[in-house]
Amino acid sequence: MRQRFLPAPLLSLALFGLWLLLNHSTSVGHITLGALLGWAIPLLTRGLRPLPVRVRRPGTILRLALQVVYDTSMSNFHVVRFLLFPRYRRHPADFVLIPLDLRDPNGLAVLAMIVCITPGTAWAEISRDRSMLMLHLLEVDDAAKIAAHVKSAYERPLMEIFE
Amino acid sequence: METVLALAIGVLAGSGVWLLLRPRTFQLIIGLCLLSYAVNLFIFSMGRKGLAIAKEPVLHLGVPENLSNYADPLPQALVLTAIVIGFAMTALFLVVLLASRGMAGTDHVDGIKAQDAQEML
Amino acid sequence: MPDLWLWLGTWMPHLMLVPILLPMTTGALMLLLKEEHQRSKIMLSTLSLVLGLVVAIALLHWSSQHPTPGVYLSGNWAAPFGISLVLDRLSALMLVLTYAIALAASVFAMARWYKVGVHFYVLFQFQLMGLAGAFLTGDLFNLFVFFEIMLAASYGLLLHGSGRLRVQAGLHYVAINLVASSLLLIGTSMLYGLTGTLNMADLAQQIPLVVEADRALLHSAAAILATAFLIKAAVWPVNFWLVPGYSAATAPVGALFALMTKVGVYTLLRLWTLMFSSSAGASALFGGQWLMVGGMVTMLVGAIGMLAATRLTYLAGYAAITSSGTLLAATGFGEPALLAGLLYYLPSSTLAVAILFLLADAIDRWRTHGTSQIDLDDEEAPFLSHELLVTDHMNLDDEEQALIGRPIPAAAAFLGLAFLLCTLVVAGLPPLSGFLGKLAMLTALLPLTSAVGSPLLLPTASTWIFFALLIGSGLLALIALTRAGIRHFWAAHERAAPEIRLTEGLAIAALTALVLALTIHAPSALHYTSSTAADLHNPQGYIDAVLQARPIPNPGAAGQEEEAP
Amino acid sequence: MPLILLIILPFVGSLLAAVLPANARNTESTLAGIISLVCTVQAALLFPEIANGQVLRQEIAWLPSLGLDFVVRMDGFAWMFSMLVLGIGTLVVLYARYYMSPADPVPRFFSFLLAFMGAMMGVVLSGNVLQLAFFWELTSIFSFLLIGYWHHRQDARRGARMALTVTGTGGLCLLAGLLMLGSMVGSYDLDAILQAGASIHQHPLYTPMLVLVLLGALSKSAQFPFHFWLPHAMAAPTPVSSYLHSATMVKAGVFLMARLWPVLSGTDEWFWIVSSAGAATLLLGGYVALFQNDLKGLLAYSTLSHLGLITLLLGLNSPLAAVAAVFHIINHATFKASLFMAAGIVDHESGTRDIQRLSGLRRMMPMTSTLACVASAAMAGVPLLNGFLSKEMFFAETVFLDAAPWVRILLPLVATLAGMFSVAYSLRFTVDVFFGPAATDLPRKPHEPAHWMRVPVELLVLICLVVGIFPALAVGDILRAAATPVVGGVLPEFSLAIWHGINTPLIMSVIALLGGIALFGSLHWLRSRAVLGQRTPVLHRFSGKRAFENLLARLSWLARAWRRGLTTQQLQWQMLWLLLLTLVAGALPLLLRGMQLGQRNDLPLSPAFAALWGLGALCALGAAWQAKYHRMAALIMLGGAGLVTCITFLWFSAPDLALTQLVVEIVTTILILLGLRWLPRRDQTLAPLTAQTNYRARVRRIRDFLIAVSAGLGCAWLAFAMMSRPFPESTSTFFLEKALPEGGGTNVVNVMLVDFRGFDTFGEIVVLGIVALTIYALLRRFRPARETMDLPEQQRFLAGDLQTDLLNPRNAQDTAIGYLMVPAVLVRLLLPFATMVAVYIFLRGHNEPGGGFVAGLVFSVALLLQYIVSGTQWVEAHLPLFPRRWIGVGLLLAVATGLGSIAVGYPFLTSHSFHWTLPVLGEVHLASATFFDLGVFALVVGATLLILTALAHQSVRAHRYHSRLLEESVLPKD
Amino acid sequence: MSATDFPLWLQWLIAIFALLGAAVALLGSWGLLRLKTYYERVHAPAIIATMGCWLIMWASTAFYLASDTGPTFATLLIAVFVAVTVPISTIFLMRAALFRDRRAHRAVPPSISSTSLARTPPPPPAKLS
Amino acid sequence: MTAALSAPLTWALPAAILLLALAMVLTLLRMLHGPTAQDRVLALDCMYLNGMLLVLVLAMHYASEVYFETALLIALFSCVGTTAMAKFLLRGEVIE
Repeated sequence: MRQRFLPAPLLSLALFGLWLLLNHSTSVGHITLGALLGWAIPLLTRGLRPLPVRVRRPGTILRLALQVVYDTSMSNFHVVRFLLFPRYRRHPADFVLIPLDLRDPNGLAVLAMIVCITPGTAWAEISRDRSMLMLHLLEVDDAAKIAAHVKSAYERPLMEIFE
Repeated sequence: METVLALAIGVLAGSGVWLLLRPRTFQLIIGLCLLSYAVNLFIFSMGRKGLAIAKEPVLHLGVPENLSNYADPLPQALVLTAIVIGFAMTALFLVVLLASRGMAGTDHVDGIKAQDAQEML
Repeated sequence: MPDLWLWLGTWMPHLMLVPILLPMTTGALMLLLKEEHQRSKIMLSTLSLVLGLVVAIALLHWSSQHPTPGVYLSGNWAAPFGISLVLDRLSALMLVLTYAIALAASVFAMARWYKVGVHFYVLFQFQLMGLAGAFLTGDLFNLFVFFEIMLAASYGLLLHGSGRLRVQAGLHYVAINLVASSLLLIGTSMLYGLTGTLNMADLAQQIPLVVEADRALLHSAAAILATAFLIKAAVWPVNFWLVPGYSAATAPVGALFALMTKVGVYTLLRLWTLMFSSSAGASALFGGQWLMVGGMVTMLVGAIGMLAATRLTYLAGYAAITSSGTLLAATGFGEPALLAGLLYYLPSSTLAVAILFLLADAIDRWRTHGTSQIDLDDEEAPFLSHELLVTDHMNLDDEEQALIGRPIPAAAAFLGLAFLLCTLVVAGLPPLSGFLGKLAMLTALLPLTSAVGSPLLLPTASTWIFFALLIGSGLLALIALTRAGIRHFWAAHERAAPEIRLTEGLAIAALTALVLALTIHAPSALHYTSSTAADLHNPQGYIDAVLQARPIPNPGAAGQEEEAP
Repeated sequence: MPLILLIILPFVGSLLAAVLPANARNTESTLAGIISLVCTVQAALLFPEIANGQVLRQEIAWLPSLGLDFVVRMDGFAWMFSMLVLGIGTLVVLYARYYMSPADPVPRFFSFLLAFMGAMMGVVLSGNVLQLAFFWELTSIFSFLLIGYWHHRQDARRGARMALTVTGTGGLCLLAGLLMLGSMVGSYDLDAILQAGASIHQHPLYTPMLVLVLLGALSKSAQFPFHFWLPHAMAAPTPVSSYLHSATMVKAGVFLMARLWPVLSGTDEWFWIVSSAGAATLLLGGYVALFQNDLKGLLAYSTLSHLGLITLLLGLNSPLAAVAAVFHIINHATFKASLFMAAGIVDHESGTRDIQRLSGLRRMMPMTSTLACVASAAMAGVPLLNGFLSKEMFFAETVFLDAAPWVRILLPLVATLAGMFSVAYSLRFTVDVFFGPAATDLPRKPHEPAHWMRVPVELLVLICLVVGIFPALAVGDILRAAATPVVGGVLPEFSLAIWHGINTPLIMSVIALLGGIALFGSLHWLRSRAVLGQRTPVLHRFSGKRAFENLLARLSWLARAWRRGLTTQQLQWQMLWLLLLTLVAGALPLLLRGMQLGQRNDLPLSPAFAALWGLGALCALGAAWQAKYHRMAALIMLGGAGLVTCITFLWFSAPDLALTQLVVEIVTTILILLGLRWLPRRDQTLAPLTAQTNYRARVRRIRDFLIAVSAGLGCAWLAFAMMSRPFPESTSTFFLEKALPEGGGTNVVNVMLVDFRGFDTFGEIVVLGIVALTIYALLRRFRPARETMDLPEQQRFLAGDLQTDLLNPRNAQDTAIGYLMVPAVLVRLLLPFATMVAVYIFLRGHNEPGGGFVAGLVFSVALLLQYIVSGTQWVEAHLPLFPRRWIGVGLLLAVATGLGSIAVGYPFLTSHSFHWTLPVLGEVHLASATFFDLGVFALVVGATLLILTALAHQSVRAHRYHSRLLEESVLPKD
Repeated sequence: MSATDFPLWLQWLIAIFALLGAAVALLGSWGLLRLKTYYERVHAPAIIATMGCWLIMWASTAFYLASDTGPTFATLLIAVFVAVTVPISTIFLMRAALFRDRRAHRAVPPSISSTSLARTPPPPPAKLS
Repeated sequence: MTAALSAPLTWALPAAILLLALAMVLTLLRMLHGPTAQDRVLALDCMYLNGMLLVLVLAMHYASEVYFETALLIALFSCVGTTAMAKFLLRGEVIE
């Protein structure tokens, strides 16, 4: 029943928030309209979103978010420094292979987002069976360390959240 | 500012015209796109009181509704229509171009084989 | 019947919307029908066209009864702020012509042509909407929009049925017209920039007021705008797209296209008489001589093209060019009497060219027994080999051919008569309207001097050239058309009777009847066109009607519902 | 009976005849006979009034604005001609009844014949010169149709065409001339013109007018040098020849000259043109007639000769000569018509018209022979026959002419020589055909024709005799009545006696007779020695027909050559012309009136903006430069230019434009990319440029570059000139003021789109819909080039390690796999958000930048992203969209909104706002424009999706094709 | 409330944020231009999408909050959207670059998917949880 | 100088705009230079990002609240063009 009438509550909530943000208004009319749209749009586009999303452990989410913010900021500084002072480059750029245990597409998508918004790291390729991830890094000192960091800092929380 | 915009229109139009005179259909369609940018900017520049900065024609309470406070909305409406029609025509031309390419086997505008045409330049 | 017109007249001015909205609604409705429902689509389309024709005639009737044009303020905004539709005699005339040709072409298409692609009738309806809109609108930019509707639909119709020739011709046609549209936009926007208005009537008022320093720009804008319209009116040297394009189109589409060049002429006529009328101050009659020269060169090129053409559709295409050149040149003179003749000549030549397109289809099918494609090699000149081969001696009975006539099958006779009629109209020979139209223009060129011995105003050189071209182009057309006619109807006697479907015959017959009606009712038609010409020559009536039209006043807050006009 | 009936009745008969069944020979001829007889009798009954010198006149206002009133006017001359037309017409109808075969489709014949009669009557009775020209051309047309009656014969077709071309051309010249004449006189009315008299000789336009009128008259009467069409017109059935080409139509030319004689004649131009043409024809026709072997050919040339005689008479500028001309018109019509009919009888009964084969017919058909002999004697000018009288008058005129001495000597000589020819060919007609041994090898055995077929001949011959013997009694009054109007009122003294005593003309007659007999004898002798061939000595080299056909052929070739030169089918040239024309049109007024720039202060230059446009310009130039080989690069740079344009719109306060430009830009990019798949890769196999083509290429490029530069400069200059000018007051303030109170929105641009200028938007969405439908229709029949039909290069025959995770979504149930997995998740998440944004943009449109159009595109782009990532099939399986219905619904919604205002009494598209106060939600504000915008939204979504998915579906087709190839294992292995 | 009426500290804050963001964007673009290989260049825009974007976003949020109109927190949405869309384009671009380099036999790592899987023609429909 | 210090926004924002415009020019250079197609696409992507930031700063500079939607749409859709182009490079067709 819930599946049929409210296919994606999280999405609906997000859309509702989006609506209020866009209109920067909390009037009754907007709340009603936002709720209505937040309910209707997922329903109408349901056909194109076949993957159910289940999210658990809000605490982990928060932790992960903080971790991401921290990592992103650090790598930003690294990249800026790298660009400003190219002479002080310490390591060459290279591809890094990371074996994966995470299989959930949503989790992988979040991982991709994290990797991609982190400067100096780019998602290069994922194997077809999702068992292996290839990243490209601007500076690679120790591939194993990087792999371990990705697995511990990102993959594990993600597995907790999505699986 | 006006000079820059005028020059910009000129460059866009010139590039478009150059491409219009080329023999390949793809050059033609890019040329038409560039030309339509030029034309859109040209129409846009015809507004009352010329170009206006930070005078969007979105009314604010208490600001007198005249042309010294708001940009001329009419050319904007015209450009909007022109953009849409230009888009439609680009799409149509593209498909005609593809069909011509499919039927004639070449992407020359006259549908002749490249080897026959000395003018594939 | 008069009751019907009266009754319809009570619906003015809303009636003016019908020629635009009716085809559009019909087209939209047809889109909602499934593709299998061809029959109902045809029914719907025909019904709508018949209704449209009735309304167009009612509008014609209305406008012939009313000295001032009808004005419709769309959105209830007074001119020059909103977009106004204006129905004067000229637009009413064009509307009737449009709907008549469209109805015939659509009936003709019922027999076979609609099947060669999808959405034929939908596009047809939209084309009609564009045409009607272009004739009715009183706003320059809105004119552009309706031109685009018309062109977009014409692209679709031209490409209807696909095939290499159509696509190739379509590519050129689209490319040229896209550039023309850009020019149209540039010209329109410059005019707006200089006068601050887009309403044609208001433009007419503003143009004399343009400051002297801006007049060069104004003229430049007008010239660019005119170039865009001249491209559509197929003036030389920007008319090369026309013949391949029109002849590649399917027959009913070709017939409808016969009208399209006239839209260019109409627009030029409308804008030029409004903007650069003799009361336009320093800009009075701007560019008239260019129109004249361009028109005359076009006439010549069209006539030469007719003479050189071997395919009937090419013949028809060049005939369209000639007629459009004639009209342009006549426009350029700016004489009311000439204008009256021109306006009478316009529908008849358009109808003739439309019939020619339809006939060409029937004849080509006859010639090839409806099987193979037409031999499209235009580079050879078959007529030189067997009909025009120079022979030396003359003896009347060498061939010993039977001196017994061959009966002509009814269908062939029908086609032949229709062809003869087209020949007469295009060449301007009596007794049909083509002759009367040309005569009207000729007499206008050489007006009667009041009395013998009165000081004479000798006509100018351009008058003479136009005079000679009017007659000479008719002659060349006569040579070309008789050659084609003899080749198709007389020389080829072994063939079986042509197969014409009832609807095809009906379409041709209807248009033919229209030409005949135009001839028979020449006095009233000419009366109508000369009052049209007088109106065009004196645009103040038009301007006043548009600018003095008042929107319906706001009744104020009425109960729960507040209505903003 | 009103005179006009004389014109109308034949036309009515023609229409009736046309609808009768094909085999109704008797009915047809009866109908035609009755009509012509009735007309004849009616006309004849008018004689008393005419003889009194009355001019009968009826006016029917027809086209007064053109000066084309329908004036039927009958004076003596017209009466005489009407009698000829109608009387001989009656006889010809009778004759034709028997002449035409039962198998002939006679309705056509009689219909055209009657119509011709009507047209001819129209010419004769016209009281208005334009009306005359009108009927004049009609006679040409019906003559054309009648000559081409046996259209299966090539000679008939050619003869018809030649006749029409020559006389039609002449008719057009005549029209021009008559227009000029009318303009000179101030009226097209014949009476007015005739009254103007000789006064117009002084008019500067007299000579051109005269030449034009004479071109018409001379070509119609087959006068030299236009004579050649007439013999070829003999391909017509004999009744037609005898009617049109001897008695009536060819007489129209001389009729006209006689008609306008009072006005036009009397000048040297007239004398020289008319009489020399006449004299030349007179001699030429006679001479050529001598050598004809075809009966009708002989008669045709003799007709020429006699017409030449009449013309010569009219050209002599003497009233008496004019009278003689009128008299000869009558006489010639009678004897020549009878001769043609006799020849037709011979042809009909014996099966041939070849004089060399015919002989001794006197025995088989004595009556016909006698009649033919009498008629040809009249033609030869034997005394006691009518031909003699008019010939005598002619001879007399040539002798008593008042002209230059050499003319006075030459003219009688010419006349006598022509008389000799006339006698000789008349003898040839009679002696060779009817006398001598009976022919044996004729196709048919000749015998006398049916009695009624001979009756017309008998009647005509009778007239010849009567006129010849009792001239004054028989035709005196008629001639007097007929000639008076021709000479302009005062008839000169003339006597219609057989015997005037022995005078010069008589001597000339005798010489002509004797000389003619001698000439005939010698020719006969030569012919029997086979010295003479089939061709006319000397003159066969100058074939008018050949010249004519050469001329037409040359004209056609010339036209083709000109067309090649004057037109082009190459798009590049067309573009070149177009741009040049535009440049000239745009620049010329500026150059003529001087270019001035305005004084308006510049906005302060922002370096960032300059940098931005440096970038934009580079992008544009780069796109222009790369579009030939690096399409992708060009497309990318186009995107750059688009982005800069978008930012420019924003910079100059046009957020709506920026939004639209941005989204359109994105859709266009996808669109062109979709198309790129079907374009060929860069063609490496181009033939290398030779030195010559290289040079030409460089010239072309330089030329194009110059045009491009001037176009660019022109645009820039115009834009700058416009921007720097002070602007006049405009309508815009109105929009700003009214947008909120009456339009109900604060975003003036949007209010303008949906309200002030809603009609534009209305049209614009229709354009979009049309284009989408067109694209859909065109792609249904899309046939990609063969090499592109295969899979794209990226998907073909690759090593496995390249493919690995690259999957075609077509082959997967859920397309979120392989490299697409992560993007698919994100893109699918994006859809609801983008939809929400679309709704937001849609709803705020009236007050803030946005609106239905942008919202529609946003929604479409979000959907397209799904297509890109998940493939066509998956998307359409999971979310069926019916784009055409969206289009239809969108249009209907827009129309319905517009019409809604009509329902409440306001014009189309008047916007209304509704305000409700609801319990919890407070005030709800709804404008009818929103519904309109909703229509726009639906249409945009439908159209965009239709366009792009129709293109995308081609890929599916290609894959299907590819897998079919795989199945059939015909895929080339390489 | 117009921008010049803002408290000075706020103005400085906004100015610094905006300038820094713009500088980062310039630096990233500079990197895009300067770096040697494509794979290095890919990283340069990332700082624009993160640092540049966030800095300018905070600047404008502060600006709108202070001027009391406009989108205020809605500007956050931009950063969110960028975060969602950047991976999409990056993943596609990287994959395309790898593909093209491998085809051109340039020195890039081989595919990490098993090649045997790739050779089997249409793969079995992958059913996801 | 005091004016500049007392109203830093008056010069800082134009400076930021200039920097962003220059950044766009740099991306253009990469776009022109190539050398590979993916470089150009990447440059276009980057140009869009810079353009978006430019719009945001421009909005502050002119104190406009209506530029935001444009930036929002760029953020939302800049990936579309890039994705389509990348997909074209990768698969030879945009929509399979």
